[in-house]
Amino acid sequence: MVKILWFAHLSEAVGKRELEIEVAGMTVAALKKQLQEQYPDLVLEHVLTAVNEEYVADDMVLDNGDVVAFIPPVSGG
Amino acid sequence: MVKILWFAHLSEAVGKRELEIEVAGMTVAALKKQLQEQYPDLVLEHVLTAVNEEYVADDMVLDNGDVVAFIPPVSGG
Amino acid sequence: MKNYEIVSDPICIEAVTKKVMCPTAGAVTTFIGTVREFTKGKQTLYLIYEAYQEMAEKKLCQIGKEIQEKWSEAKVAITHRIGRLEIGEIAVVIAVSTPHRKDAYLANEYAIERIKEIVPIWKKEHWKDGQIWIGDQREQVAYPTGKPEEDLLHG
Amino acid sequence: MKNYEIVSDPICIEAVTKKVMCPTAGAVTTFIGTVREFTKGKQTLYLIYEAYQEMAEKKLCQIGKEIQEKWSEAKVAITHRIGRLEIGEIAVVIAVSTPHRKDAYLANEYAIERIKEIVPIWKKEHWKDGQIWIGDQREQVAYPTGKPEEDLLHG
Repeated sequence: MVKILWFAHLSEAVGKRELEIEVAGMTVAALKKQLQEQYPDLVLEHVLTAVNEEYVADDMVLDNGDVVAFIPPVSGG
Repeated sequence: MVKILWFAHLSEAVGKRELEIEVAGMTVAALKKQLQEQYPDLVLEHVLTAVNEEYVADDMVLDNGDVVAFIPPVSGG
Repeated sequence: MKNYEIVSDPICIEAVTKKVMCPTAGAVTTFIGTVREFTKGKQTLYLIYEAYQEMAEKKLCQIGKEIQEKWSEAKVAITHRIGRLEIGEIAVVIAVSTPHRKDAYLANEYAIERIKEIVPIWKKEHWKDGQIWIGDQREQVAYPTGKPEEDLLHG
Repeated sequence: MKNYEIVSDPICIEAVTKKVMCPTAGAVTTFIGTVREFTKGKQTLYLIYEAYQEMAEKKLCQIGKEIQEKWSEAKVAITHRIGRLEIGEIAVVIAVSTPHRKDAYLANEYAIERIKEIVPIWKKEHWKDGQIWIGDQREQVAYPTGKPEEDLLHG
């Protein structure tokens, strides 16, 4: 199982803040594709991905227990 | 009469903080010359002059009631 | 004492600044980001800031390390507030101390630029006629659709 | 409320900063100058700051006006302390607010540079083995004789 965290407008698009999903062994790119099929309102092209609180590339392979966060362009400060 | 204010090491060189002196009608340059003759330890070459709280040039003519301050290089901040 | 913090309560400028003051530092700069009422003529009523808190604190700490690599004697403290903020309230305080002043300005500005690039914090503007997540870290573009038109993070 | 002040008591960073915070300003920078213990390996015990107070306040006010000519929406407040200051104590606080952050850094740095050029305030360093009036506004040259070798003000 992998835990997915949603923030800002992404959280509004999927209607929740967290999601547990069985995707261990998948790449980040594959996970994104699957989520976009599942949630038609979800746009992830310009969103970065963090796994376990570090930014990662799309070809990273997910592992059981990973925490995946999708990070839309930030606007703090 | 003109009032003269001394600060920092100039005040130590002349041994006082204020001086009243009869120099109305003189230029700043002439006043400086007279003071350097009066106080051999006093060096005014690299010191700016303020009259009534504004920096002035050496050819300014002093008037009765003027407050003259000699401003060595500043070091605030 | 944590030098990199995400908090929900009002930020005390003095408290953040004190974290970086020390006998070897002659210069301290702070940057205080506040909620502005008007942006390009449009009136903001209030803001909501949201953060991925653990990662945001980690990234603030990373920015501090980046600064110390560039300015070895710098000390850094950053506090960012989340939740609802009213007009004029403080969203972020960045304090940097260095032995000499030039570095304190440069390092501080570096910190705010990096916050707007890599720290997972988002703001939602609330106006009289609507609300929107501000989607661009350079504060120039908002995405009403939630769909950024350009990839500014990699741009 | 005076925005340009010479004071004898400790300076409160928050109080100076509050003077420039307002709904139209999104960015505030402060510069805090503190008494550094070591300068080029030499240990300072304490400092005495002396000012030509009336003129110094007038010149601080002039710097504020210069800033508003360059950055028309800037708000500025400057407080400088005089008298005896211990290591780590605050000598000066400069606060500048502007609608956008870049200007707040630039205007603040402009203020400290101008203070070191035109504001009649002097510091006397006290070390274990002596004391000296620091005679150069750029803090690089001291004049043991009281005789500056170069005219840095006009230089």
